[in-house]
Amino acid sequence: MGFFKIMQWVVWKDLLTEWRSRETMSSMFFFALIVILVFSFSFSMDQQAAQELIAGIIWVAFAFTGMIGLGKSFAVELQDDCLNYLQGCPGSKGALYLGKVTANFAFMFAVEVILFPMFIVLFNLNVIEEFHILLLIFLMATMGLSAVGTLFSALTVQIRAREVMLPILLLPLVVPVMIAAVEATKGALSGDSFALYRQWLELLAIFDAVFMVVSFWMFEFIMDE
Amino acid sequence: MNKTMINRVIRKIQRYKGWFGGAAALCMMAGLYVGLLASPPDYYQGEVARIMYVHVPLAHTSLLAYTVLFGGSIWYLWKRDPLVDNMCHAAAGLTALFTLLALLTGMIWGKPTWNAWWTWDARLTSFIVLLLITIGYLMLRTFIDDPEREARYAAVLAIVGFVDLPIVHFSVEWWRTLHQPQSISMRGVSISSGLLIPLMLMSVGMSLLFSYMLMVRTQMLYLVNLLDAKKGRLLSQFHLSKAES
Amino acid sequence: MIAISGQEISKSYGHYQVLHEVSIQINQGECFALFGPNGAGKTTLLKIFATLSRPTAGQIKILGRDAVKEKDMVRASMMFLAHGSYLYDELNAIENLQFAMGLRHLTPSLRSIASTLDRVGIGAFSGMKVRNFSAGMKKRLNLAKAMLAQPHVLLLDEPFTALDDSGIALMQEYIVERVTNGGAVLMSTHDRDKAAPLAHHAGVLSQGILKTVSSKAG
Amino acid sequence: MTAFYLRWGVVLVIAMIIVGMTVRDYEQHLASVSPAQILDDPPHGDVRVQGLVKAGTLQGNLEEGFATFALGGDQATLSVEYKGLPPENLRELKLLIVVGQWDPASQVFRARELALLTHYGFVVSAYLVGLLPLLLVLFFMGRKVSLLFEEIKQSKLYQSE
Repeated sequence: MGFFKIMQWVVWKDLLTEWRSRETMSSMFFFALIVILVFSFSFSMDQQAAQELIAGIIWVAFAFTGMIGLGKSFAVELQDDCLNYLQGCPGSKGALYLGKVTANFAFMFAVEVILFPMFIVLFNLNVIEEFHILLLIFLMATMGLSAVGTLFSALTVQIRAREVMLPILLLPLVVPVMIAAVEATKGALSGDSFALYRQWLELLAIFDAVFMVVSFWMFEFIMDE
Repeated sequence: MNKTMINRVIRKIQRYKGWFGGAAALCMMAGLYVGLLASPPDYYQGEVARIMYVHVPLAHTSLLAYTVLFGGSIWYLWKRDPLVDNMCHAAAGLTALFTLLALLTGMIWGKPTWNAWWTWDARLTSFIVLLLITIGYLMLRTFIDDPEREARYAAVLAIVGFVDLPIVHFSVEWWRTLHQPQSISMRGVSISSGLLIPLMLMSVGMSLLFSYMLMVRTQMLYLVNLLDAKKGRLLSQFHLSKAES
Repeated sequence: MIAISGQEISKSYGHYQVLHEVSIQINQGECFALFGPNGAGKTTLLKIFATLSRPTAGQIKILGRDAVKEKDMVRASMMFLAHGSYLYDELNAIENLQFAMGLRHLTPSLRSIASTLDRVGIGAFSGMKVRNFSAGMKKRLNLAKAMLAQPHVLLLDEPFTALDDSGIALMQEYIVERVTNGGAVLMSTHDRDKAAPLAHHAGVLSQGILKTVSSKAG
Repeated sequence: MTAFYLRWGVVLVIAMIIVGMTVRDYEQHLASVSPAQILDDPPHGDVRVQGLVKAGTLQGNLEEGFATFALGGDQATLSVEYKGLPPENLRELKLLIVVGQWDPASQVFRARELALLTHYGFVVSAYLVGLLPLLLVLFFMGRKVSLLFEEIKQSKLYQSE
């Protein structure tokens, strides 16, 4: 029970901090907004081209936005040596990891849900019927990104050049998430039958499961000397 | 005697590594002779197929090198032996080198056979991800000052990357079958026994060469650290004595 | 009973040795003061006792438990107050204490939190974001954490810096209280005047070697 | 250090021998001639002729492995009669190598094998790119290790302890 209590405390602390400062969410949100605008200026798209490209654009925007949130996740703990206190507390570090994953997931998912209507408006998308499937895709892909991302956020926070190293280390590893998310989103947006892109959701599920376990286990070695 | 200060394993390597180097040289020279001179050209690809004798062993060896890195990383996290960490560091550098060379020779082979330097094939993509991971690994190590933490973080990265590679491979395979099922087929060369002998010789030789290089590089990293530390310590003692007087 | 025991602790960064076979033993109800110049390895030693850093060689036992093998038990019985004060800017004093205690599986009542804050002299600011606290106030809040957690073993790194006179008196008072209640305190400081009256033993760490361990009757 | 350079010298010599043998072997067995050379100086035995299959000259039954065509070079054109396995690569306007014998009586080249133009440049560069960096890296690493051992032997760093 102590395990879940600690997880709850970490989530409570991160959400409360975010609620008061709105620092992470607002920077993620505006960054993503700028990315969307730049994309829509860079490609002058008709309806058909939009169908082809939009899934890629969405996930590039979300992945880079996620980097900002993940980068801040442990940078906050570095102020005032809070990380040392977390390390010195009794109990499994896995609880800290799950708490942080939950918080990061919440931030990223919230930003995605706020931003998605903008894509719909700016690129004239038709999503009314597939909305629940899109939501599922967003959930699973964001889960994968935050599972690995939280581990790498902790890994890079105490090194030099951490702002650069986080994307350099993280992006090659999340290639499967990006491929699966883009393909599934493309399928959902173009109104294909679910069976055609079901395999991508399965891939996301495998990735999420594998990396939740591996990261959970590896997090101990990052936090504990 | 100064020799006793050097790690026992490093001294053992110094004594026995020559056998590996010699065996590697023998295997590879025999492989080159058979592959370039004493074997017939491939039926489909002609003489160009001889690139296989250098490309395929390089690719095998880079996977072997990364497996060594993965095993070493687990071993390090378990035993925390700095020498194992030196071995991992060495293996990572060699993984990057072998992967890069495998990619380059693969591109040179791809141009005459498929008329394209590059395709987003599953094998190529997972190799480039492997290259990016090992380069990231080497960069990560240069950005951490505390050697113990450097070793620990690097080990974690290597393990996570190793788990990721098969998933990358499968995801790209699915993605490829969805998009470009025809055009460039990645049909491997049908292996006849005439091709198999030089291929085996070169593969074994390259693996031996890798183990030899791993030994040399581990020694190098260990000795460089050792000398740096001793010099640094003398230097800091010098400064302290100056500051105190 | 022996509260803190470190036997022949060595710590190397790579091949660069920071600590050379340091041995310290502190009984329950005793305070040990560690002096030494900057860069002597005091903080490294404290971090090793706090299980934040592994010794390269040597054995550490806290209340008879091995600090590497039984990390969890050791951590539960110990608290380390370091240079940083481990506080989150956006949370107020009460929330910071709640969070810090929560991670240690403790849930102090709001009343005990309030009385502790009063005791360390920042009761009036308990609802204020820590962002607006001064360094001294943060240090007092950190002391409040130790008061709430009541650890058997207290590790202090430079406890008197950034505190005003009344703060220093408070810290000294708390150390004495901890020690008389059977706790053990290990502190590193370069301020001999403030630490000497409290300490039962004192040692000087220089270039990673512990020299001149002196003790006086408590 | 002398032993180190000596070992590498041996490796270098053997490598040079393999390179030399390879070059000679390819010159002897795989060099091809142009149609003009055949007509000027009719050879005996097997030769390899490189040329372009001229447009509109390809006739015969490819599935049965029989074809006739004109193989054009820079100056001269050769009529070729192919008999062998069904060829995969025989098309008009394609650069090919035909392997067979010149029949001076009928002025026809009797080919029994078709080979693709070999990209020796690709083979050579693949071997160089694949192997040279390995050897260079190994050489410099080995040298460094030898130097480090020397340095440790000479320095008095360790004797105080």
